[in-house]
Amino acid sequence: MKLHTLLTGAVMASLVAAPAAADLVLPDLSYRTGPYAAGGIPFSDGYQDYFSLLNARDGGIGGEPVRIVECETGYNTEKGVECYESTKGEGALVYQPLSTGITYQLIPKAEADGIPIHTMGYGRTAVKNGEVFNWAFNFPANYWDAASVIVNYLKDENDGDLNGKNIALVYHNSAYGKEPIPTLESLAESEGFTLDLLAVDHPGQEQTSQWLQIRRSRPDYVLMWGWGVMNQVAIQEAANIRYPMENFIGNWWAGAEHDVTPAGAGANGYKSLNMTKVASDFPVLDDIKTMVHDEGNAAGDGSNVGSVLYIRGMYAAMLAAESIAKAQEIHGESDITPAMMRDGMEALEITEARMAELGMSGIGPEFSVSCENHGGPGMGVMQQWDASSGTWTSLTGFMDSDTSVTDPLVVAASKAYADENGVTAACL
Amino acid sequence: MMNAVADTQASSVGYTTADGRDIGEVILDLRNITLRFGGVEAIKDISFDIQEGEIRAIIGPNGAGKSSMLNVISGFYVPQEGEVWFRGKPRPPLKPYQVAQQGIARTFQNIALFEGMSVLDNVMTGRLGKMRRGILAQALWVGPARKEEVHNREAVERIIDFLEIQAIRKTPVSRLPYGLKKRVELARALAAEPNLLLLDEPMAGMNVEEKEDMSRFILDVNDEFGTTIALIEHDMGVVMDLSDRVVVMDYGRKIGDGTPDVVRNDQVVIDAYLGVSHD
Amino acid sequence: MPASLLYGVEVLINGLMAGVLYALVALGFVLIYKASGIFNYAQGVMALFAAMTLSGIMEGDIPFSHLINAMFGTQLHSFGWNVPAIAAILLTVVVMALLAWLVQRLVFRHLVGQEPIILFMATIGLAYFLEGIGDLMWGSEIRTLDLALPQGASLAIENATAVLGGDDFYGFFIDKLDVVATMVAAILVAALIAFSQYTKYGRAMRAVADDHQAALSVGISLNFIWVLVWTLAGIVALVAGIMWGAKSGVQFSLSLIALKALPVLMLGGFTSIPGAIVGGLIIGMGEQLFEYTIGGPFLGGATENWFAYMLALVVLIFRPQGLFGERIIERV
Amino acid sequence: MLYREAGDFKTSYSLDNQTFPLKLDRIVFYLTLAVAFLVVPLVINDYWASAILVPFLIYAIAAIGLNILTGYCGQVSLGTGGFMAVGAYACYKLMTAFPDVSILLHIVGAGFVTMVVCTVFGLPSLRIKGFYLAVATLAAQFFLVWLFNKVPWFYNNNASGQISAPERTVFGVPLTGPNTEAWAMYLVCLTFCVASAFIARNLTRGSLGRRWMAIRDMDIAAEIIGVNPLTAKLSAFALSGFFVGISGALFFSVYLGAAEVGESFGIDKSFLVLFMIIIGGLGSIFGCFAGAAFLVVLPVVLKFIGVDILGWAPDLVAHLRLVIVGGLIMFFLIKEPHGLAQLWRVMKEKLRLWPFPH
Repeated sequence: MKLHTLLTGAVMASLVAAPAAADLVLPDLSYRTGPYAAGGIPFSDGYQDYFSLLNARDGGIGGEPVRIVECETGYNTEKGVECYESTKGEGALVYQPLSTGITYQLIPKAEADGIPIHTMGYGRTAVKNGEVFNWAFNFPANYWDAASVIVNYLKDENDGDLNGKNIALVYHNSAYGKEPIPTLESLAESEGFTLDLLAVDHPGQEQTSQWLQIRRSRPDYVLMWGWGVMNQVAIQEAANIRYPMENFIGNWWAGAEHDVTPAGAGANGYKSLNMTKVASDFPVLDDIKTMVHDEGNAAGDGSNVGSVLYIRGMYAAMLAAESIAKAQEIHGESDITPAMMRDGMEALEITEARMAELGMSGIGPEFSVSCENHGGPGMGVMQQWDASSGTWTSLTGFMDSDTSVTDPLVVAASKAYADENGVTAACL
Repeated sequence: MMNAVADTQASSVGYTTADGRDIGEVILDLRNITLRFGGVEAIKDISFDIQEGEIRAIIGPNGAGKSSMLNVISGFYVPQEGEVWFRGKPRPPLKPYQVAQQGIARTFQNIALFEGMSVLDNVMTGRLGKMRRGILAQALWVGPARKEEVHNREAVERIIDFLEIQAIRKTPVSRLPYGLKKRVELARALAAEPNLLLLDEPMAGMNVEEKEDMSRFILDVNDEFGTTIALIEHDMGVVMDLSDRVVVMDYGRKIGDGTPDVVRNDQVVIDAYLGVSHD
Repeated sequence: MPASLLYGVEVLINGLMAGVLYALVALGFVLIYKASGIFNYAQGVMALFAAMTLSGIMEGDIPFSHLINAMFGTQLHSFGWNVPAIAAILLTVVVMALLAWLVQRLVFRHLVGQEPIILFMATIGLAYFLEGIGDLMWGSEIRTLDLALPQGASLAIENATAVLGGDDFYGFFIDKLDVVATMVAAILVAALIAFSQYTKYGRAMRAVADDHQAALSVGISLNFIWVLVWTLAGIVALVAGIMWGAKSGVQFSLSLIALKALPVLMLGGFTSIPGAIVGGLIIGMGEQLFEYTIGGPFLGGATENWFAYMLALVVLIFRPQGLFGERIIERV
Repeated sequence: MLYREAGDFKTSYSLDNQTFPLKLDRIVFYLTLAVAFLVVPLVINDYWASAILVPFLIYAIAAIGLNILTGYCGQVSLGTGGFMAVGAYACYKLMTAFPDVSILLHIVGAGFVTMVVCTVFGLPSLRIKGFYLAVATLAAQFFLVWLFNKVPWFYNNNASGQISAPERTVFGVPLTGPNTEAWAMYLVCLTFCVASAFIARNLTRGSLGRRWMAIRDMDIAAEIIGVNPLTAKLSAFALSGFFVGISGALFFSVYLGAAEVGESFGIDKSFLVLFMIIIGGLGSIFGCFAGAAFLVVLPVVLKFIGVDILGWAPDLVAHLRLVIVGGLIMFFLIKEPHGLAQLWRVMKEKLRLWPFPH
């Protein structure tokens, strides 16, 4: 009978949950359990800590306190849907699903419900086209940008000529891993390099055959689109076959500390793309330590401050906070609705001056969002792992992607989506 | 060849039993059956027949190959040599379920009931050969399927009445005592309305009272439904009382065949049973 | 010799070595199945749990610190000491033995004589339970095992064999970790065999595997034997966890290595230790060779996951009891 | 003595064959149905539909499918996730190839496609038994997932490799796509679920069901009394595939709206559905619902207690949830090895005797 009372309780709770308190609700669909916990934890810590800092330091945004509603998805799509449904009634302003699968489900739902989705460097690449995806954003960059940025970087390395080079792509055998393939294929044609595709099946614990093949064919460069255990194993295997690590480049989901540490010194020199600069001396991090962690309000155990994914989470939070501020400015109201939030995101402008003001100078590129372009500038930074000091160092500034390659792909993909789902492209 | 065989059979075809029942044609004829497992010959060149309406017993010491013989008849074992003739025609090698569809039903030495089902369902499985409604009709439980179910249920209920197991109809068989399980197994075999019923030690492990019940059922089955019965049994008293003709096996060979009286007085049979050495 | 052939040999060798690791996981299954008829779905999670525990002990982490902190508002994280590897391994073995005892005492003792599917189900419950407990005890972040195991290509072998082929052959690649794993597996199997042949408890274990009733009748305590096999399976899990964890770090995915062991079990039979080993080698070799010859060039790669199962399936169709399983005799 | 059977006499065999022989049970059943069809759609909101009821109903269908195969016919399968994927992809291909045909027909069609695939993968069952077969069905699981991922035709060559369900309506009411109302989503799943349970119940109480159970309990004896193991096993695989396919189609088109094969139909799904039928009760239609409810609702309830009432960190609750679900599974098995359905039966038997237990 106890269960019965509990269920009744649940019914009541979900019925009364609808009237939202007068604060800014930001759901955090985190995954601190399951196969990808190692990636989910630092991101979520950074995302939450930044809002906690805003609450502690500025009393929220525009005088309105921020309320984080954390919901554990375990990277599981059904739990993601459950989290979405259980939090959207509280007046959620923007969702950051941090999972390709959950993103794909939420884009149409959120579109119908009128709640913005922000998928920062993951999810459905075509949402860059804001005329088709009115409610979804993926600034500052997407996978196709990433592929193009990496190729541009390699071009720079080779004095602008990749002719006759051989590049291998080791990818997670899933929708996510296959994302860069069309871009790379198109670039291979225009730049004259050859592309080898090596799929790794989930979870990627076992990659002997892929790396033996790389050892045989000795590609000039190996790119990786991996996530979870696949990253650690790939980096270890690359070290095992003594592949030159400086020619091994991961995308931004294959370039965090926990990806390289298990391989120890073998990982030294491994490169990865990032969408933010990584530095442990951003002044904002000191604020977080003193005003959030020392007060006992850290989202996790406080050990992740300054790590790659922590900074990415914090950056995502910053972009959300700036969008909220923009929305408040546009609508002249501090307690904004999801629809206003969307307007704020679409009018977002990030300048170096503002980033410096926020204590994170140079963390990301300067950019602005528009209705036509929900995807931002599509820039990335190349970073390299130094195993002895255990730090990532940025090798470059923010590099451009080749929009002449990626834009047609975005247009084609978003058009296909629009046709399939009967969407008429237009700005709201 | 055909003639020769017919001649040897002719003598016993269509006799009248001591209690006045008329025995008909040969229903099953086993000719020179040899069955080997690896190098071991379980059955060596055995021939005998079973005639319509009779109760035929197969007796012999442990390991004589009696159960193997039944397994050959029900198609579970395929003999390396010899032929099985059924109703005057040589039977091609059939799968056990095809044999069952020809009207041969059986019980097992170690009870082989479906433990996860009730008594009623177990007996109903005996009718499976007679239930032919398609999946669609069954899925929707519409007229024909429902009618078929009820019709077969009636037939099964008659058998349940006949074997006096009405009270345990809905009981899961796993909860039944040994003796009742044997009876349910008989019910399941009878439900198929077989032409030939094979009983593998139907009275093993029973007390005198239960044996008497079972004997009565066997005789009644034979009498009321005219079912031909072949049975294996250890209890000589029961065998001699029940059966019309007896085959005696020992070490895979047939050492005797005939009416109980003949067999009982056969010196070879006596020796085999009493273990008299031939030295 | 042409390079492609030499590389085929290389793939073969590496496949065999991968197979050793599969066999190691499969061994844990076989031990328990043989002695108690339990198909232990939790074997993979046990490997994860053992490796996490080892790493946690070595780094001096306080178990359940997250839970304690949440309940009492404390800030506990670490004892502040480091335990040497050997001591930590021994402590982990003690933990696994304790776990075995608890599992037997609290769960399987109450399920004696149940159908296999129910025992299987209980191990599923156990897998959930252990997964949760492991995370609660040690957290769910990736842990590194610092056991100083050698890793990477063996240069000596590479250089020595490079002469076999032409310019496009670079010598055989053999991972030192795989060599270590193979040796450890060999020692483990030898130890297990010695244990079961020459010690009292080992003989008792074999007796139980042969016939429960008979073993009981000569005064062997079934409960004790079951605790023993669970402990042994725990030790095997620890070794498997260490070997796999050295490659990838200790993390959730370690629990999925059980899936690698299942085709091995099909092939080798659930009851045969030699079967597990040979099965592991065949699967390891088969999937790598298939990927090298057909899967990679013609099917677009990533065929390992299903190929192992398909291979096992095809073998089973011809030998339904597996290569080494006890022959199934049908009786009525 | 509210709940009893005394005085509840049957006068015909077909009455005796009813699913709910007791009048009280029948009343409760029809009341539940009435509430499910008439009341719930009026009060349901997005959260209840998406988080609890729709997944519960869809998993119940999958569990019915697997229970036919495993619980009734005794063939343990770990390929359910793969077969659900077949249903999902078949539904997607049908939806996009024939946009003018009703989505309901597509879902049923997906069931038939899965039926065929499942039957093919059932062929090894004629040789392989027990756990060996269970592991063999994993071959289907891994192969199907690999196939749907590898061959672009299955996802209409789109760049993302994901399939997403376009909007389809029935009588002008959208059943798929983002604009689907909670009640519509719920009703379509409920209808399929009730129909599946109805069909499964009829099949399992009729001659086909007896064939399956005979094979399950003792396959050799079953063959000797006249059950053709080939048709019995394959028919179980076929029907199981039909229901599992329908659940996969609903899972993709109505519930998730978008799916990727590895993530939505991975090996976890196969295990999850198997857990459901074992926890619920093998060989029991009621058990399918009980097991699905246990594994869908319990985590949500635990999360609700932990996070919303006690205010604990979500990750802590997620870990504790595993511990509790695992612990409960073991506890139930020790108390009642035959699943929740049996627990329910025992409770009812006690209730019948109450308050005079002797």
